Amino acid sequence: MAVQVQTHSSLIAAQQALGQGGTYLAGGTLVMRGVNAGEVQGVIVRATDPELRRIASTSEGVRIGAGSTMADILASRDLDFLHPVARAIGGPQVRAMATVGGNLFAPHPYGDFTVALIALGARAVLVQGGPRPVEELMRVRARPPLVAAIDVMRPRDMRAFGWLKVSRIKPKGVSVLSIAALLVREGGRVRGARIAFGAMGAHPLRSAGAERALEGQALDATSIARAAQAACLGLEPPTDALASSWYRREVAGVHLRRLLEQMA
Amino acid sequence: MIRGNMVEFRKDIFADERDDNLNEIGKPTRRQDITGHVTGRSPFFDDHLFEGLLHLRCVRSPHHAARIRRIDTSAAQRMPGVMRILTGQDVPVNLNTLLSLLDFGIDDEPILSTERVRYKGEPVAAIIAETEAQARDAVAAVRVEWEVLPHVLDVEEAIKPGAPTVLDIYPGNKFVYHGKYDHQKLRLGDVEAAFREADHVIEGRYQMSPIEQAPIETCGAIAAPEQNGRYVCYTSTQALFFSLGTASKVLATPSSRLHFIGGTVGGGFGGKVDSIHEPLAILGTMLTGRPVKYAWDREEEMQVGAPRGAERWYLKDAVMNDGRILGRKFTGYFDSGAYTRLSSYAIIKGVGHLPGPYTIPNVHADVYCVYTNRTPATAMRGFGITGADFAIEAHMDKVADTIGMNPVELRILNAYRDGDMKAHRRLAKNCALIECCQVVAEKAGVKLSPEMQAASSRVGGGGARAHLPAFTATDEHGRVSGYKATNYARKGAKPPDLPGAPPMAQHVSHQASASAPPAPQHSPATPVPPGPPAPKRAGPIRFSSLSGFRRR
Amino acid sequence: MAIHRGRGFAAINYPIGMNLGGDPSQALVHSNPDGKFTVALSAIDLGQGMKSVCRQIAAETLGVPVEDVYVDTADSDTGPHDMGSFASRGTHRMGNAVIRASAEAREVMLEAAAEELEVDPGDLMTDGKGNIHVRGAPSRTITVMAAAQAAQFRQGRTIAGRGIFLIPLSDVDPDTGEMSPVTTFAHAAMLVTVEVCDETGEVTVTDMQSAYEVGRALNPRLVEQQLRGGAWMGMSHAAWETTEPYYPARDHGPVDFNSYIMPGPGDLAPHHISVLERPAEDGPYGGKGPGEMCANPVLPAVVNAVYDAVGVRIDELPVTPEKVLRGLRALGGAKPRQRL
Amino acid sequence: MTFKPISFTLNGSSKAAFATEGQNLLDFLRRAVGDLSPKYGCGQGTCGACTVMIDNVPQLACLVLAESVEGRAVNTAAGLANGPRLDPLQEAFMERFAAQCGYCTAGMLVAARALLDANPRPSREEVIEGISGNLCRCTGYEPIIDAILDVAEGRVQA
Repeated sequence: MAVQVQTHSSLIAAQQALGQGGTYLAGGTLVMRGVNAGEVQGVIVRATDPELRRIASTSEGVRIGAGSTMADILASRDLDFLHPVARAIGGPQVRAMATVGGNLFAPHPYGDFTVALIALGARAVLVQGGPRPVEELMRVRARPPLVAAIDVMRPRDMRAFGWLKVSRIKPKGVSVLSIAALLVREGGRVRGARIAFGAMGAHPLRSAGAERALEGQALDATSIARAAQAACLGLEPPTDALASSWYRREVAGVHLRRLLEQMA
Repeated sequence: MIRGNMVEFRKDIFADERDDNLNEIGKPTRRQDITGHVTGRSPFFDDHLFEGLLHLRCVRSPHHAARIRRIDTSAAQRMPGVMRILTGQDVPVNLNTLLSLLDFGIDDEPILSTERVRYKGEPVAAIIAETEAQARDAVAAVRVEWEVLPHVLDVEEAIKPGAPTVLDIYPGNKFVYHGKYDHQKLRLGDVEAAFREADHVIEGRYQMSPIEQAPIETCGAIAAPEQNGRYVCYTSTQALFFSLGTASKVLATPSSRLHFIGGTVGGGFGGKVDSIHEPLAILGTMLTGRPVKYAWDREEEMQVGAPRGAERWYLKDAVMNDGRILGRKFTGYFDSGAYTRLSSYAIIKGVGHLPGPYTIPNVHADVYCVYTNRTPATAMRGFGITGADFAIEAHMDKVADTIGMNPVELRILNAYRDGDMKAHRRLAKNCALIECCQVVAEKAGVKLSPEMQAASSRVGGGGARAHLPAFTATDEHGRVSGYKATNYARKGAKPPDLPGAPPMAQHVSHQASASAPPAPQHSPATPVPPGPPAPKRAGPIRFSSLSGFRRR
Repeated sequence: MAIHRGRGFAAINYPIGMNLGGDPSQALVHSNPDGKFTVALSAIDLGQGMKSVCRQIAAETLGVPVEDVYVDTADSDTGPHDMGSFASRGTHRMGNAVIRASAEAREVMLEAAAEELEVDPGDLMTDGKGNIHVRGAPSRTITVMAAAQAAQFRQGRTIAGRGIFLIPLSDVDPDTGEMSPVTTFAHAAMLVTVEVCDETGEVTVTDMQSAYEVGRALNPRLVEQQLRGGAWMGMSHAAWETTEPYYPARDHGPVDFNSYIMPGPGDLAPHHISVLERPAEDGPYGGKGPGEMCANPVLPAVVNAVYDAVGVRIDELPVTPEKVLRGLRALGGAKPRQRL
Repeated sequence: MTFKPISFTLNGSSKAAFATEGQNLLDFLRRAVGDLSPKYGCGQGTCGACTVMIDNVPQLACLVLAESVEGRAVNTAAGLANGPRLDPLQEAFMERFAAQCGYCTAGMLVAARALLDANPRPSREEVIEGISGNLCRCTGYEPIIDAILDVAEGRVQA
């Protein structure tokens, strides 16, 4: 079996083509690697729809076309809160290629951008069907839907959003783990804490333990220590070439504490 | 401390041993190849285009150890673009070891395995197809019936009684040295006596990890038919004549029919010595009449390409309170992986290096070349030495810490000096360890005692330090039987007649009667380095354990 | 949290070349009629600068400018036998072969010049700029080009030379290990400064101070390339790389450069290098081989520095944050030594 | 096997060639077009040896579908020099001994050129960031960083 590439000018057409089975090619950083290795076979669908790379402010926040690259994010002033996240993805070439949509379904240890989207409560605009929280998409990764765009709210207070990536290689390396936190404070207390981890599970996920520890609390040494303690509750971090599950578990709380201290 | 990325040339040190007034030597001349590099025009092996180029990829074992019951290539044969499928039966001489070209070690490794596999990734068939993608697809369509066998992955597990045997010719999973011992020995003086005499006995265990050479250019070769029944081979090899000799032997083809071109290589670091790709690329060309490329992709380079093997070292030192090291004992295990490649030789090199750059009167080493079901190991930058040095120098730190001595001073105190007897029973000369230690201490602000500051590699050596110990404790530990020393490790068997004319073997046999050329005469008035002494020609020459040659 | 600083030291020597089958190298040198020389080899340039160093050696020995020499390698139809580029043998073995080949070619060149100048060849010298003149009488001169033309078109001489370098085979005694492994050694010492985080086990290298003794530095920039690049590879071996992260298990073997980790340009530490030159008596112009040994002192220096910083001995490479953290746990926290 | 015709601009010249289905730009440039300056190092997007510019943006040719460059402008290391006049970066790499084996050099130079085109006066940290997608196994990066800074800070002229 070889590959056959179909190029469509609209996402709708691409979606229809995918209905017959096939692989959607976005930035290429994962799919073309698979093609090169002979692991991706059959129909490859791509779309040239200009909407895919549109980044626009809406009443809901910012709508990011799923085909926007990390470089596009870095070029957008509206998305300045996501610049540190986009800058942590790959080197310059990968950032010029890797897309927001592709990042949603990138396997471990990739997907750091999605970690931030989950913490920010972003929603995916699907080509078919209504918007869905990015977090929910993580559960349908085996058969990912075609995503047209991401809606993300700009944090009202920039200090409410924090981001940290731990890598073995500077300045470009894959994650030992990554953390994104959205900690909106009302009257000095954290309301609706959202803390997401990358590389701490099969896919980006939230740390219920850390969120619970912070909910309704002032962000101080005590709550931070509790959150750090609870960071890995219910998580089963993977072992890979970079770090063992044990190590990830040991240091996740340390890094969470450091991030929270910066945000306090 | 001096900071920053500076380089300084300490011309003041050893100045009296140099004439620095030369025309071209010592000048910062630009690289001959630099324009090609910066314009992207330097011709690496893959930068030669051929019409009709075919691509070769291998079917590999998914198991650490298994018997091959059956290889079914029928489905692969029908795949689009597949031109030819090779199995071991297609390889004229399907058994090799690199050092066999120098008669060092038994042929032990199939080019394409037919009966058993001994490591994950071992090739059992090769697909030749029109495109790389087609070759990949056809590889996936080959069906191999495996009978999984027990395996062993750790050097010390591998030499325990009852461990799975990796190679039948080495039943204890240990290479046999000189037909006599299952390890290489080094003995000087009596370490046990030193341990009795010492103020401290300090032990350590050290583990060198397997490492990938990781050149940015992966290993590969392109072969193509040349005129007059010859074959041209563009190659990334680090050793043109190793590769040519290997191809000549494996393909039973005289070297005169092979034209090897290389020399511009995208990094090697030891990983491009093994000559894996050339024979199969040429064989593919012979059988298809078309140019054939065989190169590893990055994943193969990392997992199938031979790494620097793991090494495990046990050290035990006899140390006096004043820092003098009286004795040092080593037990070393090199993980050769599933086949010998170059590991047996690396151990000889490593043993000659012990006990490091120090004058220690009592030295004892047993170093083993161990077979495991891992990817075969091969050379890497510092082959045979890096792991030993890691162990020695980590241990020196432990010694310094134990006796409470400045680690730099410990090195200077024990450093070898001109004229000292070394453990391999040759006198040291041209030493410079002390001076290196002093320069670093000075730069880094490590305070040395006046005595250590005044020490010199040229002073204080020799004399009593030049003498061999009156007594050296030897032993028969690890004695093997059934191997003939005259045939190196070959168990009773007559060496097979090598097909064709392996150029290296041929070359080496010439040297027995060659004399070294006279030292060159030249001016401007530069001292010409003296040539090496001519090989002795008088009388019968005994067996050389390094080469196995006998001269009569 | 605390960051602990530590310094580690190591010193090494390194055998130049090997003793395997005599370890021979050959070279051929010949001149075009215009006095430009080609050196034919089968050595491999892997980046270490084989072509460049042989070019300088040939030019020095021939007594001509380096621009007038070109090194052609490796084509088995034209380049004679060589063992290969490994074991730090290239400069030493091939350099000596090139000296011999060049010296032989020079002799013919001087004979050709002598015939044209009607003097004894023994009275001639080269100025390294393309001229040959009578010793003590610089006005009695002929260009290398004119000598080469005369050799080719009038005298019927071949300005060419052959060279081989071979070290006699060494026996190895099975019982004592007595052997002659090599004829010369290079040397190095290295002091590395690290910072160790006692919460994560992360090690940051902050400084490297080294001294390398390389015999004569035949080209100081090529030497620096090897030392700087090679020491950094040593750093990579020390604290990043392995194909078997869970050795001896073969699980999680890296398959790409994301999982086979090597330090990036953002991990670099300043490295101050001092080069010492004690010429090797049988080295080409005293040169040894700096290419391999430059990495070796770094590995132990790093583990020794980690011990100095936090009291944890990492006896199994590489020094990963995980191993350091496990060591710290076993030790009950950092126990700084600060001995250096 | 199907072939697709691709028309594009390579280093300022119009080109047309056929790509096979699913072929990546690296393979297409090297085998179908004959520009051998981008190198294969991994095919996985992790080494940078195949770096080219597409419409002035540095990308990894091994991960670009060849047919996607239809109508676009591709620039490679082979096009860095203007005739016999080398790019200042090439001069600086020569002067700084910033190449050893030379295999990563072409991709490294394209990445460096892209960096300086976008940011003519980068800091050392920005240079490090700019070449972070390109691996070099020989040099330890320092001479490469120095060479790029030499150009950025005007110490090397073409």
